Amino acid sequence: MIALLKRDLALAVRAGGGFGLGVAFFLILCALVPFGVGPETSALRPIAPGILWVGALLSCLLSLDRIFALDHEDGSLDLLATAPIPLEGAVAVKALAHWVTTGLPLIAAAPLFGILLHLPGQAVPWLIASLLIGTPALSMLGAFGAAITVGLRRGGLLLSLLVLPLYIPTLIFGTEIVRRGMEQGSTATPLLFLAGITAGVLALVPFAAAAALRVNLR
Amino acid sequence: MIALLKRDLALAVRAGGGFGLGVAFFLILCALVPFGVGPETSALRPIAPGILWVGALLSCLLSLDRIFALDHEDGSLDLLATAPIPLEGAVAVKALAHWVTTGLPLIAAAPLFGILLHLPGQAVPWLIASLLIGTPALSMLGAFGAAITVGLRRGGLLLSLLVLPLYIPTLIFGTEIVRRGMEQGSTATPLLFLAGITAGVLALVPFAAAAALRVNLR
Amino acid sequence: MSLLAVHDLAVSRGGLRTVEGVSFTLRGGEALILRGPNGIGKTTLLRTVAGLQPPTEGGVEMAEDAVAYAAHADGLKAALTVTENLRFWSAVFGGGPVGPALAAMDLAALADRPAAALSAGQKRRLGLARLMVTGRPLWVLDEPTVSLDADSVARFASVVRAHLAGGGAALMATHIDLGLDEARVLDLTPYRARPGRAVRPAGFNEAFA
Amino acid sequence: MSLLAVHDLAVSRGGLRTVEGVSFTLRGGEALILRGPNGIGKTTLLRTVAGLQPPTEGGVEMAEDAVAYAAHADGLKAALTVTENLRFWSAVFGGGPVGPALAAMDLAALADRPAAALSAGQKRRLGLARLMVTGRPLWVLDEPTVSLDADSVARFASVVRAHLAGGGAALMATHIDLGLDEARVLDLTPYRARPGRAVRPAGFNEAFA
Amino acid sequence: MSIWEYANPVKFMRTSGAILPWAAGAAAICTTGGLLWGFLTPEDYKQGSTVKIVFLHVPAAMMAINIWVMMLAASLIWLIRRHHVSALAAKAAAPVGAVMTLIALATGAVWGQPMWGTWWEWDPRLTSFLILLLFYIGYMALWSAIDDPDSAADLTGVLCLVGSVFAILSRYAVLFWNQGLHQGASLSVAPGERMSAVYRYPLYLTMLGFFLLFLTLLLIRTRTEIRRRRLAALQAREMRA
Amino acid sequence: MIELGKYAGTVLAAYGVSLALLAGLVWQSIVANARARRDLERQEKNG
Ligand code: HEM
Ligand SMILES: Nc1ncnc2c1ncn2[C@@H]1O[C@H](COP(=O)(O)OP(=O)(O)OP(=O)(O)O)[C@@H](O)[C@H]1O
Ligand SMILES: Nc1ncnc2c1ncn2[C@@H]1O[C@H](COP(=O)(O)OP(=O)(O)OP(=O)(O)O)[C@@H](O)[C@H]1O
Ligand SMILES: [Mg+2]
Ligand SMILES: [Mg+2]
Repeated sequence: MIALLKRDLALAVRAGGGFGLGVAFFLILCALVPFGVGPETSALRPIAPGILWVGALLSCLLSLDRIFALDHEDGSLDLLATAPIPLEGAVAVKALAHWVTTGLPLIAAAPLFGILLHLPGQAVPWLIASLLIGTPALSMLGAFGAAITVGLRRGGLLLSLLVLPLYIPTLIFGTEIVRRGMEQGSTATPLLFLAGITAGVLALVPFAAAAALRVNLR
Repeated sequence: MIALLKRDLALAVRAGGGFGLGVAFFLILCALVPFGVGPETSALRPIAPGILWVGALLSCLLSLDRIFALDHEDGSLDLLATAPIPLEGAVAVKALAHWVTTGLPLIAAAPLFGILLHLPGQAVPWLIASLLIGTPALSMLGAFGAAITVGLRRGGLLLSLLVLPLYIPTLIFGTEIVRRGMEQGSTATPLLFLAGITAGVLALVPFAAAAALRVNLR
Repeated sequence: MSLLAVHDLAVSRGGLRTVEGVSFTLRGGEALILRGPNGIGKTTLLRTVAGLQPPTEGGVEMAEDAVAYAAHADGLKAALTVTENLRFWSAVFGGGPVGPALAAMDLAALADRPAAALSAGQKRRLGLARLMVTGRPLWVLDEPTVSLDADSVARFASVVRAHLAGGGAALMATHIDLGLDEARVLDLTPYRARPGRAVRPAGFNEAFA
Repeated sequence: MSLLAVHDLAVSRGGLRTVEGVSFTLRGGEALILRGPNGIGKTTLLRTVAGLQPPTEGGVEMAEDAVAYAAHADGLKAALTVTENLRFWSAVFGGGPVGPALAAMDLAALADRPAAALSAGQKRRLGLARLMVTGRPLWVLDEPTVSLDADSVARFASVVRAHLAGGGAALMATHIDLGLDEARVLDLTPYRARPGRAVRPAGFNEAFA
Repeated sequence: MSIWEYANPVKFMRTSGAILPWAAGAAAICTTGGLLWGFLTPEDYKQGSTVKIVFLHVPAAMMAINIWVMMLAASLIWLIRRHHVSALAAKAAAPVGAVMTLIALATGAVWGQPMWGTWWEWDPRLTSFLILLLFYIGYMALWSAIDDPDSAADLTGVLCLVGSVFAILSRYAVLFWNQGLHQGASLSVAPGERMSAVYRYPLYLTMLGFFLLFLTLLLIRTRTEIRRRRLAALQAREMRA
Repeated sequence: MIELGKYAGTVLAAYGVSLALLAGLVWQSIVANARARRDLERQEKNG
């Protein structure tokens, strides 16, 4: 399984863009919103937590189809399914690789983009904390969606549709943390909920995803 | 060329989701924003034009890769390139088909979603007008991006990266129209600019897109 | 009258020449079969003749809009029926009616079936039927009989014969026997590009080739 | 000791049975070649044996983690080198060293080349080298010699012979001659599923079959 | 002998190899000299010591734009005359331009904190630079995504062309966007003419230094690209043989 | 040492970031060039 993780990371680095493209897309989203809503701090600051979270979520979303589709096309998935590692483990490892290549760079870049949206400084630690806790769930749920749509031609939009509703709880609690952090409020409750969601997702979704994969390999 | 348009429309209807998925994605985005920024009218109203335009733009974006990728995979593009219709014409027709299947439903749905975001009634005609004038440019620029990335495996994220910066002027003038319409201001100037951009794009970009396609068919 | 004249043609793929120095002409009523081992450049040559990529050297002369190209990918839409697929290509090429083409490739019984529900061989037959509705005189075919059974190969040969009899011409690449004894055969093996042969510093960019 | 026992197996694809009533056993040191026309269900049968899809009827008996499957898609990553590709699969299967496998398939000279820069035949050889590092006794191979030239086919045959000599077994589907005269051959044509034959209303779901 | 001779890779390698040490030396001298000189200038009465940032900020901003123009020219030469070296030069220039844009943005942001009290303001000029950065990123991403070098050169060339038009369009759109809402006058940067000579001469020196630095990096990176191309061609040839 | 006054952090940060970026770019260019030269020489010697 460590070999699988290492390979997925190596591929993301070599194939180019594994790390960079998601962040670049995030940057563009953060830059587009002010064009839409206007450049004033008073307009941007209240929506900054929401925009940052939605942006991270969409960047994550757009790279989901890479989780399994490439391995499906070149037959690696067939071989992994016959390998002596449990498919659940493979799913978890691939979600982890996705998180490392997409989630982590997003988290690193988010404070920077927060500046663009005039996010106040005291909210930045909460932004990082909420993303750190929340994005693993995004990757894992995304892996589930990718597993469901892996056989479909151009399943991209369908994948988004399936996965976005699953993202809503994470999004709500994530932005709530940042908003409360911005207003110096108490962040304990949403943090707890967010951590709970992530823990639950990480514990259970690999099984669902592996089951979906098995169906699609048939 | 009419045959091509008819076929593309028929395919969008039959394959399912051509019309619906984009609107569904738009709906989800518009529904996510109140979760992100809070449900108060005072928070939502000023950003409504921007969110609606950004949402329309992203929904448009996610269906772009269908413009050429499927035809490339099954060889239709090779055949179209040897057909007695100019490739520029084929590009324009395919962009038109994309607009009819994606842009038009978005325009029809936008006023409805405007309600979700508390867009005031007097802005709705301007929203529709700006989308009507602006979205054809989005489809055409998208066709250009799709033509550039058509040969690439999983070019989705790259396509977004290339196309989004090209969307900036359209987005700026589009939201400006709606914002001014909302505030009962004069919308003539941005309307004029938007129309100018769309006209220029429709006149010139098909050539660039056809050139890119030819390179990719080589 | 010659439908196609190829002089001293060199083609490249991925920045490297595959074959060079190929010359032939094709008149109405003639068929030419290209042979050669895997990877020698048959597909590349055919795509160049079809105008899908530029020649590296030499020239391809033919009337405009004379060529109909058919390769492995048949340009079929899984969601459309057999007739709809064919009718679309007929409309695009401004070609003939679809009925005779369906009949010639024994597809009449399948006319209303969506292309998704065809077997590989049936799909291939539909792809070949498309040639007949283009109304083009020069057929450029890349391994046309892949996945066809013996009956269909014979049917295909008779369609090509009818096309030649009507003044058309055909240029084909194949590894197997098509049963077209009247066709000339050109083995590409002697034309394999040798790296050293190109006059090196002649052009600006030859340092890469 | 039998490595694989298949009794009265029926497999389906796209909701329709392809072959049914297939039975055979395979002991260590034995090879079985499946033959049959296109579309009869060879690929489906092999995937069932490899455990990638459930049998419709009948059973497949073998030890757990005994099978190594190789099909048209080789599971190679274009961005990784030959050695890296092989080492990855070796690590996943907990198998042996990659050196002998590279040598056996004549890939040593290409060891540091990214898989993207391999020709189709070289890719195929790498896909077959993967079998050797899995350390699995039962090889299930779907058209293993596609796009291999004559030399490589001979090399492949000798690798399979060595595998058999080491107590392994191989189940292969192919259309061409592999030069493995000691292998048994099973023609699937007589087992083609006949729609009427299945006992229809036995289970709830048979109404669709 | 025409200027196009230098578009021959072999000729280019020879000539650039001869120029390179001189360009590198001059770049090192001018850049470090100018920056040191600039660093030693007295404080501005209004901006304090932050005025020293101008010696990084302005040359970087200038080069960020100039490099894009150079890429556009090189792309056009490739598209029209099909000289590989110019396509490779455009490819080689892009990362340099992106870094220059980043420097301009970073120094501007750091500078903005004490001057305007904010790291980032959606001022038209700053916004245009952000957009320029996006174009650089897209351009580089496209290069790295396409395997076939000639197709990559063609497609990135077309993208550079269309992108340039839209970069200019965006600039005007941004001006329009920020006019009705936000008075940018208080934020507008001081014109160079008003700068006193104490700052002007070191500024000129660093500008020259940055240009020479760009030239040096461009030559090195183009040589790298040519070597990579040649290596790929040799490997492909060996593979096919 | 030059006196930077109350803006010392700002100025040093600006210089630090910029010089780091430039140094990274120069370093990457040189390393990539050396590697390309080495690979090419090895290829030309072998092939
Ligand atoms: C991220 C923020 C910033 C960006 C992207 C930016 C960008 C630019 C650009 C594009 C130029 C023009 C260079 C040329 O065309 O020659 C420029 C010049 C200049 N900037 Fe900035 N700037 C930023 C922030 C600042 C700040 C905060 C200040 C100081 C208060 C400042 C002061 C100057 C000065 C003094 C010039 C030179 C004047 C001139 O040549 O016109 N900039 N900047
Ligand atoms: N996209 C590509 N990039 C680089 N090289 C390629 C590419 N496609 C094909 N080639 C190489 O170009 C050469 C010619 O390929 P081509 O497809 O023309 O051969 P062919 O004669 O049609 O072979 P086959 O009999 O297998 O169809 C081959 O050596 C192949 O490896
Ligand atoms: N995805 C699918 N949906 C429905 N039917 C399918 C699908 N894939 C294959 N089939 C059908 O199932 C049958 C068996 O296919 P299979 O691939 O097992 O044949 P095969 O014996 O391996 O043929 P070949 O010699 O061409 O490899 C064929 O008739 C085929 O048309
Ligand atoms: Mg071929
Ligand atoms: Mg098969």
